[in-house]
Amino acid sequence: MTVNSVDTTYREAVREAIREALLGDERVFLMGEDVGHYGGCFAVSKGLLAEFGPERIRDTPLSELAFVGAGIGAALGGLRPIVEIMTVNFSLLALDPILNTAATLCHMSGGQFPVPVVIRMATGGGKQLAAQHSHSLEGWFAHIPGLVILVPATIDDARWMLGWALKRPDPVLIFENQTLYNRKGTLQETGAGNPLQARVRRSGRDITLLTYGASLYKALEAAEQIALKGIELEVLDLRALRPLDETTIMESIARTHRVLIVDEGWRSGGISAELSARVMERAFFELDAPVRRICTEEVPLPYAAQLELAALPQVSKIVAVAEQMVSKHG
Amino acid sequence: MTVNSVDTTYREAVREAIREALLGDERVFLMGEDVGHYGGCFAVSKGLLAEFGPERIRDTPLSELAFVGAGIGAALGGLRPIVEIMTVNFSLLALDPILNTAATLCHMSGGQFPVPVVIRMATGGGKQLAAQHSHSLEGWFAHIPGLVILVPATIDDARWMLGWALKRPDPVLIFENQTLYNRKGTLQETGAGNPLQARVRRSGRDITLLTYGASLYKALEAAEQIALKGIELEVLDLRALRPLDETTIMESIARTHRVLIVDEGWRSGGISAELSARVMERAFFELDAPVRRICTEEVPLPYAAQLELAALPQVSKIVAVAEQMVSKHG
Amino acid sequence: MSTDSSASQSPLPPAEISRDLLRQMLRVRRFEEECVPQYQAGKIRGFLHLYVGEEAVAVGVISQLQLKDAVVGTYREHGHALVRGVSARAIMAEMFGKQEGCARGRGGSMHLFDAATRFYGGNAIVGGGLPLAVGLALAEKELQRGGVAVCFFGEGAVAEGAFHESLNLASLWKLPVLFVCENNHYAMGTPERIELAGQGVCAKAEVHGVRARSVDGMDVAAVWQAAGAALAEARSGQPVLLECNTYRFRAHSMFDAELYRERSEVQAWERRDPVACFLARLESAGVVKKSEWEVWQQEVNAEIAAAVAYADAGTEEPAADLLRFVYAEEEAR
Amino acid sequence: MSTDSSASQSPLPPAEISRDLLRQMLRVRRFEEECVPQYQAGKIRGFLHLYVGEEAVAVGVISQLQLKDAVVGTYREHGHALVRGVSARAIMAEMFGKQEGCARGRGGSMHLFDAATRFYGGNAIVGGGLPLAVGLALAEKELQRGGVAVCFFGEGAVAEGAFHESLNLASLWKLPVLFVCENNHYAMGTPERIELAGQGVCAKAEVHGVRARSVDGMDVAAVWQAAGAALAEARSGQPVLLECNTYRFRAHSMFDAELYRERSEVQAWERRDPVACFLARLESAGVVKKSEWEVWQQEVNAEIAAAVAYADAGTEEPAADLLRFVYAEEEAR
Ligand SMILES: Cc1ncc(C[n+]2csc(CCOP(=O)(O)OP(=O)(O)O)c2C)c(N)n1
Ligand SMILES: Cc1ncc(C[n+]2csc(CCOP(=O)(O)OP(=O)(O)O)c2C)c(N)n1
Ligand SMILES: [Mg+2]
Ligand SMILES: [Mg+2]
Repeated sequence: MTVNSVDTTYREAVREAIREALLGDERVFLMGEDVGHYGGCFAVSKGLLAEFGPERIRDTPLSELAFVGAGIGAALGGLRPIVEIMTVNFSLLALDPILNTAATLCHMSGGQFPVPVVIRMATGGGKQLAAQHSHSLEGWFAHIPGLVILVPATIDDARWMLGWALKRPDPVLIFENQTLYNRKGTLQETGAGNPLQARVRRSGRDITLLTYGASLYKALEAAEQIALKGIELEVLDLRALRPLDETTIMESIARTHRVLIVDEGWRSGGISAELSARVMERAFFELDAPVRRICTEEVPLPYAAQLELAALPQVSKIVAVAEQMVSKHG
Repeated sequence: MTVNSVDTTYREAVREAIREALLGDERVFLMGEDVGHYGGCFAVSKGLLAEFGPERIRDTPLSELAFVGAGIGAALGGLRPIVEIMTVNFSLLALDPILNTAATLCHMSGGQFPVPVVIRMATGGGKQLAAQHSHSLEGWFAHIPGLVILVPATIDDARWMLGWALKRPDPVLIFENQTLYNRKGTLQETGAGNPLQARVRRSGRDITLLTYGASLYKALEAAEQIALKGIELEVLDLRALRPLDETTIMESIARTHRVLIVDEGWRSGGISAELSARVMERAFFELDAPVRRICTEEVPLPYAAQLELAALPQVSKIVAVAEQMVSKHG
Repeated sequence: MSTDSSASQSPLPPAEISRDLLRQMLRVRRFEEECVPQYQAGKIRGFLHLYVGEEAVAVGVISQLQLKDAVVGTYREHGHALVRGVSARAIMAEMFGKQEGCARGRGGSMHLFDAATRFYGGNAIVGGGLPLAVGLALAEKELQRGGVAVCFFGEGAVAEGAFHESLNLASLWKLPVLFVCENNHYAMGTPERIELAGQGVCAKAEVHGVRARSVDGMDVAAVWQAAGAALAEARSGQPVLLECNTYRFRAHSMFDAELYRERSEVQAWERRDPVACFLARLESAGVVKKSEWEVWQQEVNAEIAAAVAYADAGTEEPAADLLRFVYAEEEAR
Repeated sequence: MSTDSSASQSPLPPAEISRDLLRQMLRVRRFEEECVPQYQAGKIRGFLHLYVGEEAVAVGVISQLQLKDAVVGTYREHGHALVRGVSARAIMAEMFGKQEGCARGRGGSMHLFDAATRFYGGNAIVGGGLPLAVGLALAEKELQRGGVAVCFFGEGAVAEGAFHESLNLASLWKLPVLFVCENNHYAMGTPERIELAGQGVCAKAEVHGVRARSVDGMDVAAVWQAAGAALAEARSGQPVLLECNTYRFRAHSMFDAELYRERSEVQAWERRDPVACFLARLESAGVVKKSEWEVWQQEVNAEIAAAVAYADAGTEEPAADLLRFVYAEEEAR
């Protein structure tokens, strides 16, 4: 352990980020369903009500539309709300304020009313929570101009991205994959740098693997396995889905000439599609093989373990596809 | 005028489709805001209340979530609802029932509860209606498994797709571009064939142009202009955005080896991205040039005419890009 | 919220019915209790919400339904499915993720479905069932089948816009729907007083022209009585809301440290256990004998044990079938 | 819905205020009337919703506001912006799509904005302004600035879930917000009776613990009085709803054949024209002289003509600026 590092979990990292924000700026407050008395549905905000009181840690009624809209209004009024939506499936109830208001207001008002709101939500499958609690819609939200979409995969990013988001004048949505909360690790840095920059989490010469969120760990695991066969994956953690960091992506492709995308969202028109299209547009003549995508199967996520496993991207599939990509067109 | 053809408008074609459905099946009814007394916000359902009465032409309160949800329930109960949402921007209020219920229920119930609901809505810009009435989100909806997404561009399709949709056991969303309602033309056919098949609306050897909805006419106009320079565009009308008719698309590409996509939706993660990604996956080695996309600029649509014009795909841009594609890499 | 009630003065239903109400509550109670070890053993996964303490509501209401009626539940719906006639084994197999389950293992605990008994789920979006029920009721009315759509939901759902939009619509269109609010006074860890401002749930229904009545949800006889009357009104095209005051004895789900309520409060409500209290009443009224009750317990235990065995022996749907039913396999009629 | 009213018995505000109320109504009326030829000439495009007949509401309420208060309107908000202090020329230029407009031409008729007067729009999603106003009120409360958030909306919005969710939240959190329902009895072509079941708008607010009062929205004195009282309550942290009964004399928008109402009904309401009636009252009370009124008319005509000239002379934002303001150009503070 180095001097500046702490053993912690992803959950605690998010909590520390919230605490720091609350301590550092009186205008910051957290609101959402069960963030207070219950301690947060994923226990992220446990203890914060006792520490900060009910004005800063606001339990909301079950009214996603109104409390997201109120978060936007509060931001306009000068507060710095952190709005928590339990899971991304429930955020559909609040899409009107998110798209029709938060994402449009600054532009529509000719720059007069930027909306500095931060909206956090859990996302992703893998816990057998079935078709109304498991989807990964962060890539879908990335379609919307006016929003910034962050997808912290590491403990460091869970810890530091929030502070950055709160300083932005624009609406920032932060998606926390629910399988990451228990993840243990060491908090190493004192900042996330620029969250809009993708990071090379593993270097490799053969294939650029683009991913984010919980899939990062599957990608890294696959990279270890396939390295034994002499194939080296360069694993990029996108960190932000809007805007996309094309520079880092294209630099990597210039080295590897092959691209594999791993995305827990559905395939059609997901972020995987956009990444593929950008590569087409910016690096077509660099490519030695067509871009491949491994996404969640296009199905509402089923409960049964074997079906859910089959639906989600898995390490074995990443290994298999990566191998094909190199052998076929190497 | 041939024997089986009638001069009409897109609006009247939709109305006739609804009338036919109401006449042919007692279980069919239309519901939505102002479909009755007002005659429909785009005058589509004008006269239908007088003809069919308030049980078949149901004016709903301003409650998008509830009446879309009720449409789903009514479909489960054995009716065949045509639910009208005034414009796609308001459909965000009903995304929860559309995604979390309509799109998931059949699968989640192990096939017991298919949802034969049809949801129609107006979409698209170009009428200076600004950022809460002008977006094109049909490609975004196409992300969702469990839905069928139809985008009738022609009077024939406006006339015939609805009947097909009502016979489907699945939720079908029909997007009518609002600039098309006044379009005049001749109703030629007695059926739409299979709406899930893309149609070649103009043959050409040089570039496959993929488009749908109102952009079809811009594409055809551009094709005429550029034909004068000896460049022949093959214009495909996708007709359905989910599922995509890959067969027809790939067949065309096998002839032209170049692809240009024109989409009134936003670019990032829109249907244009998916089309590009599919071409990457299925026809990479066929391509003589990278796929290009012309989409709406990534901005909430502004009111001012010159800004809206600049934001939307235009004929001149299609011509310019098509020319570049052929000259650069021909 | 008070645990007091004068409701044990509710008239007893006829003996055969009273016996059945008790027996059904016992089935639900035992089924729920059995879920705990199955969850701990890792057989049941995902979210699991138990109905212990609230049995009188599902039993009292559903016992009044006709076969043609439609039922819409929440994610806390094992009891509803069971009383409605979905077999214990089909429910348990569903929760074990087996294809013998009532949703082929695709739904799990929160998404039980059964076309045969018109059980439309199993909905894990709070308030999500309300508009569905309105639509189902519209179909009953338009197709003149005489059925009622019954929708269960918690008091938490009353804060959702879906509640108000749905009740307004049902009232405008005079639909045969019975809204059953299972008011257990908490939405996860959020007590009613910080969830709902102003007047109570009944007033919130009445303002939309939906008749509403509050009933002691710990007393199955009272619920049964009130549901019967409410269903008659609903069947005639007057939407009705029944608020059943009840309490959940267990945690919200298996992930809940119960930081938000005192043990003493739980204990006060436990003294009003709907099963134990109704048993005592029927015993003292001579409607049920101790010996019978013991036999029932054995029978129910056997039913649940058989359900577990069936679920255990169930098979996994092959992964190759994953994409089935994303779209319907048969044409619509 | 009745056109009757005993409201002309409302006490007159002090003379200077009464004169100002009348003058403001005249400005709104003339502004709206001028929009019609400008629309017909193709200078104004898109949707255009006129406020003719409803002037007393915006004028009565907004005249009671303080500078620090925040205002949220609908797509029928020219009048609100004007009375709030946004200049006629900035509004007209906006509708002409010019960068001198109050939203640089990006918003148009339905999306007027002005940071200087805390005018937060201009919202074309029915009910969309309600949660915004709740959030603005929360900011007032937490930052202890003493302002109130005022939100205008039609009775159609009362059917949206957003209405109920927002009022519940405002009431739970005791927020300084004034909800102003402009009940003109139609939502586009949908009469109130097929939009809202059960009790009226006030009852629908009170059920959430929001105090509510109904007022004759054709009588600016009555609105002014009621708004003053309501704002005092709201400022103390008690959310209030004011229902103003009014009528739109014109079509819903420029695309409306008005199939849904009788000409005679419109005429009956026109006899209660808020401008003409208040003028008559002030004349007979000796508060305004005919000659003054004529001067005002000339002044207002000149103001509007100048606004049109300004808008005409305005410039188009270059297309190269299209992508500006999708994200904020300055860092947040
Ligand atoms: C729209 C939505 N928001 C949040 C949740 C998470 N959630 C699940 S149950 C629950 C509490 C619901 O309380 P109530 O309606 O009173 O029902 P109870 O659990 O008490 O039976 C919450 C917040 C959800 N499932 N759906
Ligand atoms: C969410 C939503 N649904 C539908 C519409 C279309 N629409 C615009 S105005 C209107 C009527 C609103 O009526 P009301 O709230 O009474 O206001 P009024 O126009 O009478 O002032 C409708 C249906 C919309 N803009 N937003
Ligand atoms: Mg509850
Ligand atoms: Mg109205």
